[in-house]
Amino acid sequence: MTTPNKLINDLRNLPATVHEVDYRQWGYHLDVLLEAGRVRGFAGMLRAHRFYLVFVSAVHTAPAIEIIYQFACYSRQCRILGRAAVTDNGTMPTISDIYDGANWHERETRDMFGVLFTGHPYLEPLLLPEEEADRKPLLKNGSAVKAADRIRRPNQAGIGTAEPHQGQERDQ
Amino acid sequence: MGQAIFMETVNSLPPELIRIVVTALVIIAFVFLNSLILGYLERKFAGWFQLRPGPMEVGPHGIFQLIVDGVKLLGKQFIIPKEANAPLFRLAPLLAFIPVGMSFIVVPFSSKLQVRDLDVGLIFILAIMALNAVAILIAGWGSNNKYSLFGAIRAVAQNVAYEIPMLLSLLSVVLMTNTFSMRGIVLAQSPVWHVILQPVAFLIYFIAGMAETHRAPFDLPEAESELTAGFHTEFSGICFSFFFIAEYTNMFFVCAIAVILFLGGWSGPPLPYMEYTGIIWFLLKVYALLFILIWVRWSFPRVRFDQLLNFCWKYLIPFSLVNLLVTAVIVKL
Amino acid sequence: MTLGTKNQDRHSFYLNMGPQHPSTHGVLRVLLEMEGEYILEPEPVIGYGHRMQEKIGESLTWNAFMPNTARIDYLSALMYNHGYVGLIERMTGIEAPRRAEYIRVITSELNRIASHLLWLGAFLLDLGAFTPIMYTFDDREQILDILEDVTGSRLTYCYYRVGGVSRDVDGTFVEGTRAFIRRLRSRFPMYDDLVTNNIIFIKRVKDIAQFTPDMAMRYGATGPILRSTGIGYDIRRNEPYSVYPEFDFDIPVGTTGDCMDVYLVRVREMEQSLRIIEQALDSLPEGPCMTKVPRRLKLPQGDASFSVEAARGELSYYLVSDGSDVPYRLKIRPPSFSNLSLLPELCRNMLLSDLVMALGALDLVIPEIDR
Amino acid sequence: MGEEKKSVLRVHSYAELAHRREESGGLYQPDAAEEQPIIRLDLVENILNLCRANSLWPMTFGLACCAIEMMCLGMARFDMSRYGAEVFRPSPRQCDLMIVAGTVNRKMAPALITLYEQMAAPKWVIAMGNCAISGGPFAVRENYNVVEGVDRLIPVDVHVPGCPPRPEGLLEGILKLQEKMTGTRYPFPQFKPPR
Repeated sequence: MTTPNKLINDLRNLPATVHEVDYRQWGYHLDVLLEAGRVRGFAGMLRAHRFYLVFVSAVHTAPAIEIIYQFACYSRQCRILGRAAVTDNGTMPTISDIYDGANWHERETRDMFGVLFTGHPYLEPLLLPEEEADRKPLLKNGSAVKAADRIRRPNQAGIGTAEPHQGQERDQ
Repeated sequence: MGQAIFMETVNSLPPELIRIVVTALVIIAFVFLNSLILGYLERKFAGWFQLRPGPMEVGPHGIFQLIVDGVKLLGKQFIIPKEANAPLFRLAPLLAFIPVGMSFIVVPFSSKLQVRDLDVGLIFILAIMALNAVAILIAGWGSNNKYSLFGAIRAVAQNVAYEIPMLLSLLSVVLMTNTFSMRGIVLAQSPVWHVILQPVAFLIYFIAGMAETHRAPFDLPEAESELTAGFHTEFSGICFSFFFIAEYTNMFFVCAIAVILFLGGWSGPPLPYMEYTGIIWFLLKVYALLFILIWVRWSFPRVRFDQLLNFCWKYLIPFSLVNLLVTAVIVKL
Repeated sequence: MTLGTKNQDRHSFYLNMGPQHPSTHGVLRVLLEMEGEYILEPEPVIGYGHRMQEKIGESLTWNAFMPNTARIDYLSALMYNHGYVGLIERMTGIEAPRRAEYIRVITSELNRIASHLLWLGAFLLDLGAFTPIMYTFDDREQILDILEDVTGSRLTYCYYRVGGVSRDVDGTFVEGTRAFIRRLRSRFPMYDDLVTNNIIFIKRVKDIAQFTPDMAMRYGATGPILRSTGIGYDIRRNEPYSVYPEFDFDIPVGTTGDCMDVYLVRVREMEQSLRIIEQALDSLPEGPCMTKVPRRLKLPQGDASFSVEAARGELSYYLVSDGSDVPYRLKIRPPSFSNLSLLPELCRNMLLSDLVMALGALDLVIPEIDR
Repeated sequence: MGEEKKSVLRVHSYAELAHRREESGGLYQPDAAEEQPIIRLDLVENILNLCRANSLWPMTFGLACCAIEMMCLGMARFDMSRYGAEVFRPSPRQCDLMIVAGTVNRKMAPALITLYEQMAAPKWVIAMGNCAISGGPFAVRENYNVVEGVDRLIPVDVHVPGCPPRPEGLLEGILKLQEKMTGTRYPFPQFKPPR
């Protein structure tokens, strides 16, 4: 079992920007900002740390759609939120070969936001009827799209310097 | 005047023909009546097993429920799917329905109430009952529906497998009585019923009979949760009810054979005109067995297909063979 | 019969199961590539119950979305309520009074039992046993009576509020719940006799559809499915919310992860839920059941997550807020979505009858999967 | 679903049909020949209607929340079987009554129409719950997927409002349907189950 500190170090070496978050207010422990190219490494690392995939989804912000990954762990209390903006041509590398469960989540995200996951084995519509697969219902239009800094915690930049939290570990 | 001519015509007919017509009418009436009663009892008993009243509002305690259902089914549209094989699709319900009436010919309801006492009565009735599998196969194949075909294949495999222990267990009774005639078998058990001499054969026969009529826990050909409605998925209206009537009549036969071969047929405490009123004991015994069939159906889950066949080939057939062997040895001694 | 195009040499064909089929529990469609009665490749096709819950969630104010949460998974509606109010309370820092938290726990656990009872009946119905569902529904109706008294509805409750619950419970509720606990406890031996020890039942579910811990991790499976494999992961214990840490209860786990274990885990979970309810009733604190909440409550800017243990596994809400009272994005992570996605791997080369068992063991609620 | 599977299962044609129907807001028009009997005999017709009204076999067809309440109606406490309506048939061919219990969305609509057309005439439809009546809580401005009312797809005989309606509500709907079929209102059951 790895300690939280080791996990954070591993994440920072990906490289990724890791913020620690107050669990009592926001409901998760680590906020990980990634580049699109690092997502597969991120998922592979968490797989090695024995995390399971809670969901993959997206948020439509300016300038680019952000893909959200949430992971949690069966053996201790740790919830990790990864976020990565899609590349300029609206694609994202798939993690469905690392976490099989991501397969459906990515298909759903493609339905709802039109994000293409490169390398996905079967990127067919999941929830929407096939003939309406290009509807992308969760995309916001026009002025409704907010910039990424409008939907972040205002003091997020400062969180990263907080003490590494102890006592979150719970033994089974 | 007209009456006289009518009587004359009737008198000029061969008496055998009149006999045939009358028995045919009585048998057909009995087939329908039996299905109505059984259908009603099944729904009512199911209700009572399940802490509810069951049919209640159509007539007192819902006794007209099945008549109403039957009339409604008569008035329904009969759909032949576009892709189905129309001649086979029409043939299947009739093929299921007509032979079951024929089996009544050899059933001895009472010592005088029997249409024909064939020497091979038992073989005749089993042969006719086996036709049901053909009807189901045709229904499944002709529907051109994958669920129907699954149901049909299951039904045939199941019937072929369960015919064997059924016949073997009945054979051990035949060994003891030295006759295939239904009447002869009943008469042979005047001191003691065969169920006491042949309990294993009776059990095997009853289980196999349950499978033969596709009743739960062996209702795989029409397993709702797997195959929607199995082989009769595509049948609507009156053709669907033909399958139901055939099923209920087959149930009646399975129990009737059990009563004739093992439970002493019409014999019972003497009543006035016993040659005719023996039918009361006969029907009472049959319906008691039918109640057990219904009881089992509403109490047990369904078995899986390989378990069903394994049970037959690995347990029922060896046991019935051993039973037959033991019977043969004892009879010879 | 039409032959499939894949696996031509194996004479496979496609069988379309659903969207209307008795054993798919609603509008799931499973496309099966089969050879005889063996399934080569099952492919679930979902979306027949898609009701745009996420879109509605980001177009209504957070308060107006509350009734919709009950309609995502109508069988564990109170737990969906719980997750949503928990999320808003967590973000805004509002704390519900202790009495309200106790009431939430009691009603949530009652709802969990109701959901498991329905599952028990439906699972046995899939097996071809027609009668048990009537008995389980009979017990379930008792719960619905109790809950209807306090919440006002039978199925789609909207009882929890941010800062408490909408209506206080009274002595009738406490008495009724206690009577129900006694009744259900007396019914368990009957279920054991009729179901657990039934030889056909055991033969049908033993060693069928084995879940493994590794599979669960790869697919993100949670709930009784996961616990049947021996991992005692329960959000109530691992990420405690509400007042669950104050109660003494076990997390029932299985060993092999087959359908029998799933069945046993669910049945034992009902017993544990009864224990929780009993403790909560014993120590139900006095006081108000609602705190003051400002009429127009804005959510702070940022994103938050809240997970609860619903009847089928981990339910996770994830909300992104831009500082107004309308969520910017609301992601609902239903447990069955991930649980169902492991069906293809679980059911490869399996008999059709066993697929029905596996689907039953997953305990699917399709509108929850499709949202 | 891949292209080859689509061609095998012929899924396209109905979807287009359903969406055209929904957009035009028009009803399903049955064939004239299907509805009109060749001979009309009033007495026979009345007897038939009486029998049909007392033997409504519903389809096992649940879409969402309302399906649970529909199941409750079949269960021991409310027991639909008193009216002979407990025979839930899984195959549409053998049903008389389709209870649309829940939300119909654009993906489900073609399947719903197929099911309705597979039912043998005479057939009836009960729209159960607000979703089936008008889209209910999903008839919002942003609606992109829910069909707002199942009567845009198939003709509906009785609407039972509620979200979801109580089992008694659905029972009343069935009694209303019987009233519609026979012209007489059946009294509420006299039989009191023992408690």
